Formats: sequence, structure tokens, C-alpha cells
Amino acid sequence: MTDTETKRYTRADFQSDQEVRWCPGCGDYTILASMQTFLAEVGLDREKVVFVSGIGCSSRFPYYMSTYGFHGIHGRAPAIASGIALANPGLSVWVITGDGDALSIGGNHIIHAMRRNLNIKVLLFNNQIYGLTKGQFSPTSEFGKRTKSSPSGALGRPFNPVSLALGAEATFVARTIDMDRPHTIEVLRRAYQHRGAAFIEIYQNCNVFNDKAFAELTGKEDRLANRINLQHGKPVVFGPNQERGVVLGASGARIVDVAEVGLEALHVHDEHAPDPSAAFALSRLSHGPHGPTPMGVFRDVQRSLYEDDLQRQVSDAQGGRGPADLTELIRQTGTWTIN
Amino acid sequence: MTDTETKRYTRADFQSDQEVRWCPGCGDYTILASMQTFLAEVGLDREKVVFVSGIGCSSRFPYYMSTYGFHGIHGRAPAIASGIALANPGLSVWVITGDGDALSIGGNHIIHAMRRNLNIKVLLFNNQIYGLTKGQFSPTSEFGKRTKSSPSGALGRPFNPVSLALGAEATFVARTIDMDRPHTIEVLRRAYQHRGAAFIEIYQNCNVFNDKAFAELTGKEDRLANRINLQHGKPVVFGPNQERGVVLGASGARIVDVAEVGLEALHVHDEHAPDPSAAFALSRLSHGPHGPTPMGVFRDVQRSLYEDDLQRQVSDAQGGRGPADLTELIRQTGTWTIN
Amino acid sequence: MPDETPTLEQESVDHVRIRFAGDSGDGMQLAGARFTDASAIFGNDLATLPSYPAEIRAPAGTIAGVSSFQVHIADSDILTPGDNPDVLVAMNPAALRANLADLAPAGTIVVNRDAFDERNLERAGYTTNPLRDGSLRGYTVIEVPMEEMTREAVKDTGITGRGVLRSKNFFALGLMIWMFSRPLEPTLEWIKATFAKDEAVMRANEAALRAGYNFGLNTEQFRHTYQVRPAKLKPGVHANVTGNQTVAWGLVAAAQAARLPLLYSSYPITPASDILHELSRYQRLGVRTFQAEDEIAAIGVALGASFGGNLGVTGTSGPGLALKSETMSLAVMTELPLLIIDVQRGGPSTGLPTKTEQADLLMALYGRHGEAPLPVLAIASPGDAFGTMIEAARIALKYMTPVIVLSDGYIANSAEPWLLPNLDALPDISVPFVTGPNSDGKFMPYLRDAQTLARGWAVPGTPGLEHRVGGLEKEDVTGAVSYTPANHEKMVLLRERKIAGIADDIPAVVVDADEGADLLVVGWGSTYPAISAGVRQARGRGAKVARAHLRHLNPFPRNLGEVLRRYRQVLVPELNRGHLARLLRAEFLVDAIGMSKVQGMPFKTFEIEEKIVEMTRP
Amino acid sequence: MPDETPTLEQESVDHVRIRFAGDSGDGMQLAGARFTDASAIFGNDLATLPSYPAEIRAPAGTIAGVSSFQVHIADSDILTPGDNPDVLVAMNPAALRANLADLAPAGTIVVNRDAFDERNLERAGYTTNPLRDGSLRGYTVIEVPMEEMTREAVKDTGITGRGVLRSKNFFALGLMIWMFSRPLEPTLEWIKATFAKDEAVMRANEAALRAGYNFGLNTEQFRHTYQVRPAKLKPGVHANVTGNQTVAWGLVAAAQAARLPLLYSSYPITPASDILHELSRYQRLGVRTFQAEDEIAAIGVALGASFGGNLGVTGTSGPGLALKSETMSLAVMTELPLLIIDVQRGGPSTGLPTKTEQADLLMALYGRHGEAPLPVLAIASPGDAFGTMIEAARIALKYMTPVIVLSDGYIANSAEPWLLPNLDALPDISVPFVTGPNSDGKFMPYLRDAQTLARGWAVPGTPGLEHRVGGLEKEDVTGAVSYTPANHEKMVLLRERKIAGIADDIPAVVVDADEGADLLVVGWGSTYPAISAGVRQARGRGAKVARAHLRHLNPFPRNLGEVLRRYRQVLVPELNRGHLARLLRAEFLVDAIGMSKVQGMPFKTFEIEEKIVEMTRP
Ligand SMILES: Cc1ncc(C[n+]2csc(CCOP(=O)(O)OP(=O)(O)O)c2C)c(N)n1
Ligand SMILES: Cc1ncc(C[n+]2csc(CCOP(=O)(O)OP(=O)(O)O)c2C)c(N)n1
Ligand code: SF4
Ligand code: SF4
Ligand SMILES: [Mg+2]
Ligand SMILES: [Mg+2]
Repeated sequence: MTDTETKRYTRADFQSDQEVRWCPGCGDYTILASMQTFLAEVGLDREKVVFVSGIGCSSRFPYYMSTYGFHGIHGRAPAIASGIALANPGLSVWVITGDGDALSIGGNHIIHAMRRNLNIKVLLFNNQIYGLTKGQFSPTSEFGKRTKSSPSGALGRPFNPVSLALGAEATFVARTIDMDRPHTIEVLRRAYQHRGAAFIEIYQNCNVFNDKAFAELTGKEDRLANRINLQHGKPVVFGPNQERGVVLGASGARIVDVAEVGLEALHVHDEHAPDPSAAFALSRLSHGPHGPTPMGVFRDVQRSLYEDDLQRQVSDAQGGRGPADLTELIRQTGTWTIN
Repeated sequence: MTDTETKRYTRADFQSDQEVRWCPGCGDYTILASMQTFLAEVGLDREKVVFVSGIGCSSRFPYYMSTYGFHGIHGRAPAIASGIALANPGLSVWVITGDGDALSIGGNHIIHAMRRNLNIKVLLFNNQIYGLTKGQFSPTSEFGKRTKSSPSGALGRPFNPVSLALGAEATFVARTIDMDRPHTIEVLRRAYQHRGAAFIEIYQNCNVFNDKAFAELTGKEDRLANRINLQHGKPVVFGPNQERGVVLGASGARIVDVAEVGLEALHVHDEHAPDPSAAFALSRLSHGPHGPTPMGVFRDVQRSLYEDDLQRQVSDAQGGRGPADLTELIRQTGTWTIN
Repeated sequence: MPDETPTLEQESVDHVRIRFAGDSGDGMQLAGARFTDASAIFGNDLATLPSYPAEIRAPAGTIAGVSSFQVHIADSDILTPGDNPDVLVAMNPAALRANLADLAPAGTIVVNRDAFDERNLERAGYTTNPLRDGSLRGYTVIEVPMEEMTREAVKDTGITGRGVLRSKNFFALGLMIWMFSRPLEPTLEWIKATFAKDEAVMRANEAALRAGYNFGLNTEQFRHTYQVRPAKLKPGVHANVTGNQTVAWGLVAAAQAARLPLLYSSYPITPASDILHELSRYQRLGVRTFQAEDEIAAIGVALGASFGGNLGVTGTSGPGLALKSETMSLAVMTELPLLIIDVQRGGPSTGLPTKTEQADLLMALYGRHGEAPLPVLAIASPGDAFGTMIEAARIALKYMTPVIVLSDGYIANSAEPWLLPNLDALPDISVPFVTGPNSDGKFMPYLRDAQTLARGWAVPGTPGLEHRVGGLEKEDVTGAVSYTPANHEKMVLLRERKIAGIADDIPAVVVDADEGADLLVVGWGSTYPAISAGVRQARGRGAKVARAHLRHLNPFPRNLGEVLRRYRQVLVPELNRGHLARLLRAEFLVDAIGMSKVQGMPFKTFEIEEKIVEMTRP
Repeated sequence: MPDETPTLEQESVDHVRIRFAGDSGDGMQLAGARFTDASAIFGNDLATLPSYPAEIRAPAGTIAGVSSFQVHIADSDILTPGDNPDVLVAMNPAALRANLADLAPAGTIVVNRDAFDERNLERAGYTTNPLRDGSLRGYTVIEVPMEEMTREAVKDTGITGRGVLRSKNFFALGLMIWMFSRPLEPTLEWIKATFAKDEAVMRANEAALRAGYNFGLNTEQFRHTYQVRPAKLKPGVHANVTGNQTVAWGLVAAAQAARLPLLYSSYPITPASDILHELSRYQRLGVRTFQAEDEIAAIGVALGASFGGNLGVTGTSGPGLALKSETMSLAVMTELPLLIIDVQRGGPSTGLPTKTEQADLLMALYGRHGEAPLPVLAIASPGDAFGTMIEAARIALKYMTPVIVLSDGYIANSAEPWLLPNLDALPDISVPFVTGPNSDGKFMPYLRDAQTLARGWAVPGTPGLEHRVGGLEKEDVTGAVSYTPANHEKMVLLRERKIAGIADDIPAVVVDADEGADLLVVGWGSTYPAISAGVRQARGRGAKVARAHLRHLNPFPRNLGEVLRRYRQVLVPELNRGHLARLLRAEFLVDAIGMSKVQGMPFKTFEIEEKIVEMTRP
């Protein structure tokens, strides 16, 4: 049978029979479409894919996928996903989470998932607001943001999710935006190809409670001025005519005019750099995002997979002989026989 | 009365009447002594100081201080401390925590404490092991470490606490080591002077379950070879004859021979750099620690204090007139009168 | 042009129940709330029941997306929003379909005819048009082309595009205001104040409101209007309040009465979030709120604030209460005052997040490891919340203990008129901090008041009282860590006796007695209106039945056992599977019978009534 | 040199209780465990009770730092470690002072005389030397210069400095081995195997052991040795086991019996950590363990593993169980098999972390928001753990439900001889995964087995069965999200009935009856040995008393109500403030009387015995 080779999926194959229930205009729709398109393109079998989520608007995602799914509780998706990945390393496990779910209540699980490097892909739908609970500030909301729970302005500095993931030893870190479907699909593909934990921040517009939070990256002109598309092995340039660039110095990353410093002075992006410092410096270029903002893959390095390491320990312990015997084990602790 | 001016404390003034109950030889003793010495030197009044801890060997610390203290539950000290700081901004609030308490169960509270920037000082006693529960690996234990719960080796990459704090928007980040009391005291002083949240990693020897984890920084020769003492405004040099140094490049921080590159090429440490990228790059020099390891203050920048911002909002709302009236507030929601 | 008005009968009725129903996007909650306020100001007694879909927006036009708001107005005191509406306003087919079964026999249906097109009918699951197929026979159906009329009404207000139809809820509201003879002015004023920033919207809403009103005035479809005269409410200033609002106000009042700064630390969760939202707006009263990273941090911050000398309060719903469990146990051990509010919702797990239920009671009592008793109180209605919060704070401070207060989704969101108490005459519930040594020149943190068994509260910053608290077992009096067997038992018993002793300091349970009754109905929390009304109705049908309602669930009032044993039958209606019944049985060995409903909705009056009638049948 | 032995009487006794006591650093746990093993191999029945200070090392020589290990050996079946030791080995003054009160009248004290210097006496709080001041009159006191002798013994073994005195526990052990006529060989072998890597230590320990043995042999201080003959244990292979060990083995066996891979996900916490440690060493059996970042993650991983088709298990103690509450509720809603082990310790809060208690029972039953019933089982003894784990797994899999298993600190750490079951004859508790459509060519995730009401378990990777689970209320059969009132009630009742129905699938409670008894003693968990022994003793004194012990605490065995009602009095001894008593009262309306002890320690036999005698006095 050459059936599997000729098997072709369409986007529709990944749509479940559930009505999609986000607000009209919500960025979640676009990301859903990108995901379904991506899965059809890469040709993954439905039964091999599991979507795990927490609680939030974004966390309804699994219901709309025709794959396996687990709509968990608030903040705990990374733990549930880790269990699934441990139980069955053959699955493709995706975590869908929001800025509140991942970075407020679930922050600890996220950073541990990154350092452990199980093969789970975390998609953080960052709308910089709590959507489901109708509009409180989140840990990525800007300082001073007025919301239901902060009528005179949110306090504290928001997290920069990319910086946080890099500080937590993540092996794959990327950023994309709902509106840009080809870019989203490309980032999903890269995350999928990465053997290990992946952290993907997706800027997602909540048109009801935080409309236009990412306008600086979506408006026609703004977009040209502000999007820095990271490309491996290329100097970091951007702007309508690629006339601006990024240099890395002792005080971090800096925006320059290419004409002034020359192309050679620009930072050449290296996704695979073992040291995350350059990626971290790039992540500091914008916070919010405001002004020029790097998009794409910040970091993609190889590190042994938790599941593989564990499997290796088990195999080593069994010395290739398969599971030992419980009786034998108990007897080794010291037994005596009464006749 | 000039009483307050002549008031002098000694270390003994900060010792409580409780017997100190760590294992003989534990690094915690030294840190306790450093803290008591520091408090006496800086002349803080006992009643103005609060120590808050979680659970762990290190978390017994508050019992041994003659100040106010709160021995909390595992991982939650930053939350309790934040409440105390909010209730009474005049206090000096210190969190004592371990690598398990702070980075395993309490990771989320720590990173949020950093981004919020309340005036609390977090001292993380990092012995890279669970002491109190008798020797399981912690999130800072090295890969492959054999412990009670990892007889064939711990999996996952350990956190680098300094990197993590920097990725979480900390305004003050430092590292010191139990054995070096003057250095510890100096770092405590700097943390105290910093108006904001402080994160201090203290390498602490657990001689019972993880002896000599920091030998590379304590042995006479090793110490000379490996300790990089960060000094603000100075080029980063180290080694027995200050013959080695650190340069910062596009691929992060690198160790060089000063003779080879020249003093001018070295990175000049700037604690107050608004961008944490250089501090982050320095934090990547060692992981574990193995080899040359920066010690001292990585970052010390000013950002508005959470408590101050909150107080300002309240004052603004009151428009200088003091608290408004509940009756008035209720009436504003719409009332009617029945006679 | 009142002079052109066709002559209409004005029928006087003692009460009427109206349900506004439409798509989530149709603004039905707003229409209902405005109608309620207009009626409140008019002087009616009233009760409301909002109901909306789970948090996510369902697709427009579907049953899942229907949102409704029922309001009951009356000329005498009423208790519940009413089981069956007399009038149903249905903005689309789905709203009609979802609510028709509840409509009272021969009730009136006011429909937005324009929404009954094929697409909407299909979305609602209708195969034929109910307006045409005779299925509404027996009801009075009034078809109104609301969209057309709204469009017409707003055309000169500057509003365009999608915005045009947004005002149609005001059209419906105007029509109802006319139909029930309410004054227009309060609503007009509200519109002016609320939409001050967007004049086009303001004018559109006003125009739509007037158009609806005038439509009633001018249309022959309406045979008569209704008049519900003002009720004889207690004299004084009234406000129309929801439970989340009165919880917030009660907390502010409690802090004032305790002379303490209030710190409310919470993590948003439906249906408790509005308490956070309310309190966040009270900075001018000196209130500080803290949105924590999760529920565990939220209670940790509140407990820290209490240690620091504030009135520390945290609020949440079931899933959050579960997360706070470990820290509550710490609060029990450290014996610090702390309020924990649980606005219960449908469970288990995420369950029915926007629906009401009472299934957290046993968790409130027992959901902690080790022996960790603490007082539990419950709120009976929005108006009752204010006093309950002050009572909870009084107990927390006087006995140095965490206190759980149970509310629920129904109390949180439904509204009732409430007589403002005299806020200048709040009880003094303040408890002085310890300021000096309490034992031979020394400070003993666990030295207890002989009567209350409360320890002293010494806050950081006080010279000479430096001490340490924590979660390890405490030595009696000194508060030092102690692992001694006898001390542990002593402390477990002391903590238990302290809480049990509160029974002497709370009012005895009052029975709404009935000469000759041998059935007692016992309730707690939000079942109050339904049980009271059900008892009233049953008595009207000749049943002999007594009634008691508990605010204090731990400890119980001292006389409760005696009261229970007076009756041959004890019925305990609860929105759970028998929590209170179980507690009464274990505590008093009385054969309390549970009456259970777990549908995410309050009891209906008739359900209670029927059950009583059945149980009292000779 | 046996021929030089002075003639001694060898007294034969049927049982003896020995307590080794010393400073935490003195290695008493090791000495006790070795003595136990030597006795086990010799064929005695036995029971042990280790006791050590809270986790932090206390200063050497103080009462707080005393660690002890009691072992009871007998020639017939015994149940408890015994209330009062016959022999006390005291390595220092603090050990003597802390344990003397427990010593049986006229008991024997073996002291390490060298430790009775001024410094140690003072540290222990003695003002005079008890060896000299006559306060030990009435006991047989044997003073042994253990340090001097140990120093002498090890001098040629290459051990130096601080290491020298480390071997003194082996000296004490050798002496006891001699005194109680155990063979030396098993201990010598154990030393060889254990210290293979450090020859100096190995030789020092061996030398000290022999020196202790020979000291007994050669000293006139000892008037006689004792002989406790082998017990008539059931024939077969025995192991000396602690509860944490048998829990671990039981889990491995359960996974085998279920034909599922085992994933144990946990966060370390006293006294549950050893389960994690044990299982971590079983990689060669295919066992995988996961040390999570906290207890919430631990259960999340276990639940995810269950969804993925593993036997997901998590284990913890009280504070951790509190944290797992929200996720347990999710497990109830998603109806996935999951085992949750709670090794109870003294509470509330951090409490007495190394002590035992049974105060988590009500939390296990009710500590979740919403109606979230699940089965609860309890382990009665180390040996009982094995079977209980298999039973718990059977229920979890057959009924697709999380199951809580309660152990406690006493069971976890004390040891008893245990007859190895035939592991090749384990019951088959496997439940096949769903592999294809189950309803008209479709897969309905919430379609239930008509009898068990369990839904099907379809694991990711299975083509065609793609489905979604989660915490929102599920529609019956389809498992789609549903907010419908009637469906919610239906599902609440279905989940309740499913768990309640398990009562038909568990053994009836067996009464250890007694002709004419009108008192029934009901126990659960680790009180088993004390209650059984207490009942036995009371009967010996003529009391008529029946006894029952519950393994299943939710649901209760079907016949329990009927059993309870057979007796005029029901006594429920518990290491808490009356949890089971409360449950029995609420469920069966019987006047069950609690007998409570909360001292971080098990009941003593005589406490139960006296209570029974008192209650049965005519
Ligand atoms: C334990 C718990 N706490 C709180 C909530 C309420 N809650 C649900 S989603 C959410 C935050 C949603 O924000 P985010 O994660 O950013 O997702 P979004 O809705 O914006 O996609 C909160 C606070 C909950 N369901 N459970
Ligand atoms: C909720 C909870 N989980 C687990 C524990 C057990 N526990 C106590 S301390 C600790 C870890 C200690 O390690 P660390 O924080 O590094 O402190 P150290 O003892 O090394 O100073 C653990 C797991 C607990 N007390 N509470
Ligand atoms: S509230 Fe915001 S995030 Fe949620 S569905 Fe609506 S638009 Fe999307
Ligand atoms: S176990 Fe380790 S960290 Fe704990 S007191 Fe002993 S030496 Fe110190
Ligand atoms: Mg969000
Ligand atoms: Mg540690």
C-alpha cells in the first residue's frame, strides 16, 4: 500500500464539528486557520496530534480541532501536556495558552517546561489582556493600562515573554502575529521541526477588550517601519527599504541606519548560537511591542530531549534485557523463608 | 534626644533566643552571621525588620533572627512578603528561600515579585539540592546528578537563577557565596540600599547532601582562578594576577587573556545599564557554577516602586482631601428615598 | 403628542414579571438593569435574575448565545424574581425558543419581528416560523418591527453602519417603560450621563428609547398598559444592589468599623471578579486592591497584609478556593484575621462558570489538611451581604481567625432594593493591637484571651514585640516551635474550642414559626428568597410549616439542635447534593432530609411550595 | 571463645520490646533496622516504630535531637510495636531522659556511660547524673563504656578522627544481638555488602559489632540472655517491609496486573518522599518517575499520562493533597483513572511533618469544589499496602475515576514481616482501551458501560477516536460542552451514582464478632494494630467487644449500616478529631462515638483496651 504516501489532508480535515465561538473579529480565528492549514500541509495524522490548553478564550482552541484535545484548568496545561508526552512520545503535543494562563497563574510550569525540554510546543496567544474574564490586565499589559481591575492604571512592569523564555533555558523561542498567516505557518513549521520544547509568542488581537494593541505591527506603514524579520545567517535589517539595521554592543542591541554604519557592522542573526545572549539582546529591542520589533525565530538549538534521556536510563537499567522481575527486586531487599 | 544617633547595635542584638539547628558545618550558619553583622552595622531597628521564608533548611532562618518573622509555607514567601510590604511600606522586608522553595514550587511568585518591583529583598540560598527533605535534586542541580530521587541522574537543564531573574525584569540582581562574609555583607548592603525588589543568589554549601558543590569558587587556587568580581565602571578582569578578562561580542561574553586583547577591549561593567543584555551575557559565563563565575552586583537600576505607585494612585484619587465617604459613593450609584 | 393617544385601559396589577431575552450582543442585561432602576426609583419592590451564556461569545442567533434578564416588580415586598415571566421580550427566534417554556400561561410575548428571518430561524433550530405556524396560540403575541423602527429613529443622530442597530435594546426598553407606565426621565438622564463621551451614541440611544415609548403610545396593538404601584418599602434611602456590590461595600464598612486599612487581594474569576472591580474603583476611600498572579499568591498577600496589621481579604470562586486551601491552613495555624470570600459557581472543575450552585460548603468546612477549623458564614441575598461582611470581620478580628464567607453566582449578579443602613452608626468592631509586653515584661505571641481564646495581634513595627509566626506546631503561650505530643493535642483542642466557642457570641437561630407545624425547612445562602416565598405560598394553601435560615454554618447557633428536635420532619433545600443536611445529621443525629437541585439555577418558588405541601399532607 | 563464657541462664520469653535511642547522629535507626532484620530472618514476628526529630538536625545532645527506634519481636503473631519497651538502649543522657517514662516497670536500661559527662547532662536538662542520683532505682541499669570500647575495637581498622565513634551504634547492636541470642552472620554480611566501597568503614563497623557481642559474652554485668523463639508465621517467603516500600511494590504490581506502563509523578514531601525514592530505583522494571516542580504539576503530569494511556499515579502528604484539589476535580470531570496517595502527617499547615495523624480523611472526601465524589481507600499496615494499591488501581480503571489512597507517617516508616504474595497470580485488572467506534460507527467519549457507568478510555494515537475532554460540564454521551440545566443535573447524578455503585463491587465489611457483644469498635487505616491488640487484651479481661476495620471509606461496604445497627454502642478510635465518626453519623444516623488522639503518635494498645473495658463495664 502506498496509501500513506498519497494521503493528502486539507484544512477542513482538521476542523472539528464544534461551532467556533470567539467574538467576531478575534485574532484567535486567524491563528486557528493557520494551524489547520499548517497541519494539513505537513500531513500529520489527526490521531497523532494532541492540543492541550488551560482556561481563557484562546484555550477553547482544542475544541475546534479534529485531533485529540484536553481543555485543562487555568495555568496547568504544560503539566498535562508533559504527562501526555511522557506517556506517548510518538505524539505531537501542542499547548495553547494565553498571557494570563501562561504567565500569570501558569508561569512556573512554563519556565520548567522550557528548562526540561520535553517535546511540547507552547503557543502563547498574547493579547495583553484577560479576555475570557472580560478585561482585566495581564502580566503582559503595559504599565498604566486602565482595565476593569486597574481603573487608575496597572502597576508593575510587564514581562517580555521572549526574554523570560530565554532566561529559562528554552531551546526554541519565536514570535509571530495572528494577522500574518504565512509567517505564523512558517513559525509553526519550525517549532514542529525542532526536537524539544518550543516557546512561541503570538501577538493576538482581542478586538473586544484590547483592540489594536499590535497596531504598530499591523498598520500598513507601521508594519513596514517596525517589523524586524529575523533571518538566520543574515544581517538584521528592516524598514521599507531595508535601510535600518541592528547592531549588538556592550549595552545591548541598538537600531542604526545601515547607511551610517555599513552592512558589515550589523548583527548577523544566528538562531543556533549556543549562548542565548544575542537572542536575549534582540528581545530587549521592544517591550510591548512599541517601535521596531523582532519577529521570527530568536533561538533554535539542539539539546537532548527529556523523554529520550529518560528512555535511555530505562533501557540502560534493563541492560537490553527488558523489564526485570518484581519478585526478584523484592527478594534483593532481603527475605527469609518459612516452611 | 540624640538617642537614635548614638544607638549602636551589635551582632548579638539580632540573635534570637532560639537554638540554631542546622547541621554542623552548614553554609547557612555563615550567612546568618553575615546578616546579623550587616544589620548591626547598618543600624536598622529590630522592629522594622521582617524575615519571611518558605520551607526548607534555609527557611528556618527567621527563627534565628530577633526581628519580626514569618515562616510561611513552601514556595509562598514572596506573596506573604508582598502583603507585608503593602501593609507597611516602612518595614525592611527580606525573603529567605532555597533553590527548591524559590525555583521549584515558588518559581512563579519569584518572577512576579521581580517584575512588580515591590521593596522586598529575596535571598536565595542555592545549595543545588533539597536539604530539608534529605537530598533530592533541585531545579539548580546539575544534569545527571545522582540523588535519592534521581538514582540514575537528574534530567533537564538546571536554571541559571541570575539569567532567570534578569529575564523576569528584575531591577537588582546579585550573586555571592556563604564563605565570603565581607562580600556577602557588601551585597546585602547594596540590596538594602536599592529601592525596589532585589534578587540575590547565595551559593550555599550543604555539607550533608551536596558537599563541595561550589569548590571551584572556594578552594584557594580555584577561587583565584574562577572568581570574577564584578565592579561597576571597571573592566571585567580576574585571575591570580588579573590577567584574564571578559569581552562582550555578538555571541555573548567570552573569556580572554588581557595581554592578548588589551585592557581597552574588555567589557566595562555597568550595573546601571538600562538594558539588561550585558548583565545577561555575563550571567551565561558559568552555569553551575563551573569555571570562571561572575560574583557581585549584575544589575542595579531604578524603577518606580509598586508601593509608591499604588500610594500615588490613592492620593490622586483622594485629591489631597483624604478618604471620601462610603455613603457618598453608594449614593452615586443611584438611590431613591422613601418617606 | 399625548392628546392623540388612543384611549387605553390602564390596568392596575400588584406585580408583574418581565423577561428581556435576546442574543448576547443585543444588550439585554443593560435593558433589564435600566428597567429595574427605573422601577426602583419609582418605588416598587423588585428582584432580578440575570442569566447569560458561559464566558465565551456563542455564535450570534443560536440558543447557546441567548442572554436574558428577568425582573419582578411589585407593590408589596417580594422575595424572588418569580418562576414564570408574565411578559417575554424576545429579540430573536433563539430567545423565543429558549424562554418560551418558562412563560406564564396566557402570557404576553413581545417579539422583534425583523429578526424572524430564515437564517435566524434556522440558527435557533426552528423548522417553521413560530409566529406563523400557530404554535404560540394561547399567548398574546405582539410583533414589533424593532429593527426597522430603530433604524428609522436613529437616522439623524449621526450613527452609521453597524452602530445603528445597537440601539434596538433601547427601543425595546422604551416600549416596556411605556407599557408598564414608568417615567422616562431617569433613563434619559442615565443615557446622557453614560454616553457623554460619544454624542452620536447618546443621541441614537435616546432616539431609540423615545421611539419605543412612542411606538407603544401610538400603536393599536397594545390594548392596555399596566400600572404597578409603589411598594411600601421601609422609609429611607434605597439603592438597587447586586451581591458583589454589597460585598464590596460591606468590606469597606467593615474596615471602617474595624479602624483598619483594607487590602483586597484577588485573582479574577467568574463570578467573583466584580468584587475586585468594584473595590478597585474605591481608591478615593483609601481602599487598596492587588491583582495577584494566582489565587495562592492572592491569599498569601492578604495573609501577609493581615500580619502587617491590615484587614486582609481575598475573594474567589470554587476552583480558586481549592487552590487557597494550603494557605488557609497556614492562617489557622498562625491565628491571624483574614476574610476569604467564595462566590460559588457550578462545579466540579470548570463546570458551569456562569451558573450558580452551593456545592462548596463541605469544602469550606473540611477542605484543609489536618485539623483546621475556621468559621464559615453564608450570605442570603444581595442586601444581606453588607451585614454579613461586617459580621465576618468582627469574628475574624475578635477571634484572630480566618473566616470563610460563602456567596454564589445568583447573589453576586442578581439585584434587589436595599435600605441603606446608617453608615455613621456602624458597630465598633476594632480590636486594639498589642503594643507592649503581655506577660511579666515579655511578649508571648500565643498567650490567649481567657474568654475568646484569641491570641494578641502584634504588628511589625512595634518595638519590643518582635516575634515569629509560622506553620509548624506552636508551643502554647510562647508560640515557639514545638513537636511535643501533649502540646500538639493541647493546641489542636485549643484551636477547636476557640472556633466552637464563637457559638456563644452569635445570635440564636430565629424560627419563622407556625403554630402546630411539624415540618421545619432549614436553608442557608441564596435559597433564602425561594424558600421564604415557597413557605409563604404553601401556608397560603394551608400547610403548617416552620422555617429557619442560617447565616452561621460553623459554628452553628447554640440553639440549633434544640430547634431541630422540635420538629418531626426537617427539610433542607440546597443547590447541591445535601451538604447542610449531612452536617445537621452528623452534628445532631436528626433525620434531616435533603432537597437537592443542581441545575445551575436557583430553586423556583413552586418547587419548594410543592415539596412542602407534599410533606405536610395529612 | 564460647568456651570461656561464664555460665548464664538463657531465659525464654515469648516477646520482647527493645528501644534504641540516641542522638540523631548516633545511627539509631540503622541499629534498629538491622536488629529487626536479624530477628526477621531468625523467624520472629515483629513490629517496629521509628521516631525521629522534625527534619532539621537539632543540636547534638539535646532532647529535641533524640532519635529512636522501637522493635517488638515475638514468637507468635503480634500487632503493634508495643506500648512500653522492656529494654531501653540509651546512647546519651537526652535519650535516657526522653524515653525513660515509657520504659516498662522494672525494665532494663543499657546506657553508654561515656556520654554521661557534664556537658551532655546539662544539654539534656539534667541537674544531677541519673546514673548516680538514685533516680533509676527499680530498673536494671547496665552501664557500658561504649565509646571507650568502640575506640579500642576499631583502632586497627584504618579509621581515624571523627569516624572512630561513628561505629558505636554497631557496638550497641552487637550487644543486643548477643543479649537476645540472634545470629551475628546476617548483620556481618549486610555490613560487607553495604560498605563494600569503603573498606576502613566496613572493617570498623564489623569490629565494633563483634566487640559489642563479645562484651556481652564476657561481662558479668549480664545475668542472663533471652531467647525469643521463631513465630509460627504462615509458610512462604517473607520480607520485612515498611509501608512506603509496599506502596511502591503495590504500584508496580498494579501496573503489571493492569498491563499498563506506570508513571509516578510526585513532588518530594515528608513522609511520602520514600515512595518516589523507591520507585525511582525501579527503572529496570520499566517504572518511570517524574519529579515535578510542585504538587499541582505532579498531579497534572499524572493526569496527562493517564489520558495518554498510562497508569498515572501521584503521591504526597497533606499540604500537597490540598494543592492537588483543583486538579482532582478536573480528573473527576474528565473521568480518567488516576491514583492519588496521601501519606498523612500531623497538621494543620506544616504542623508536625515527621509525625503521624489521620486528619486528612474529610479533606479526601470533601476537599474539592462542586460535587466531585471519588473513591477513598485506606491502608491498614505496611503489609496491607500492597493489596490496597492493587485494589485502588482496579477501581480506578474499571470505573474510570481518580481514587485517593490514605496512608500515614506511621505506616510509611514502620516495618512488619510480610508474606510475599505469589506475583505470578496477580488478578487481571486490565481494562481494554477503546479501539473503534462505540455508537453507530461513531465514538462517543461519554457513552457509559450500563453496569459500571464507566466511560470508555480511548487514548491519543488511536485513529478515528479523536475527541476532546476538559473541565467544563460534559453533555451526556457525546462529551460535548453543555451548559443545559437538565444535563448538568443528570451528569452530577451520574457521577455520583457511578461512585456509589462501587459498593456493589467491594467486599462486605467483616466483623471480628464476639458472642453477646454490644460494643462495636470501628477503625480505619493505621489504627489497625492498636485496635486489634486492644480488643484482644480487653477480651482477655472479659470484655465482650466486636471489631471491624474499613479499607473502603467511600463508598462504604453495602452491609455497613446493617452491621452498625446491630450494636448498641459504636466506638471509633481515630488519630484525629472524629472524621470517620462524623461520616458514620451522617450516613447511618447511628450515635458513633469518637475516640480521639492527636499527639503525632499511634494509639497505644492499653489506651484502646482501657476504653473498651470502661465501655463494657456492666
Ligand atoms: C483557578 C482559576 N482561576 C481563575 C480563573 C478565571 N480565568 C479564566 S481565564 C482567565 C484569564 C484569561 O486570560 P488569558 O490567559 O490571557 O486568555 P485570553 O482569554 O485572553 O485568551 C482567568 C483569570 C479560572 N478559570 N480558574
Ligand atoms: C507543599 C509542600 N510540598 C513539599 C514540601 C516538602 N519540602 C519541604 S522543603 C522542600 C525543599 C527544600 O529544598 P530547598 O528549597 O532547596 O531548601 P534547603 O532545604 O535546601 O535549604 C520540600 C520539597 C512542603 N513542606 N510543602
Ligand atoms: S474577548 Fe477578546 S480574545 Fe476573547 S474571543 Fe473576544 S475578541 Fe477574542
Ligand atoms: S541538610 Fe544541608 S542545607 Fe540542611 S542544615 Fe544540613 S547541611 Fe545545611
Ligand atoms: Mg489574554
Ligand atoms: Mg536547597
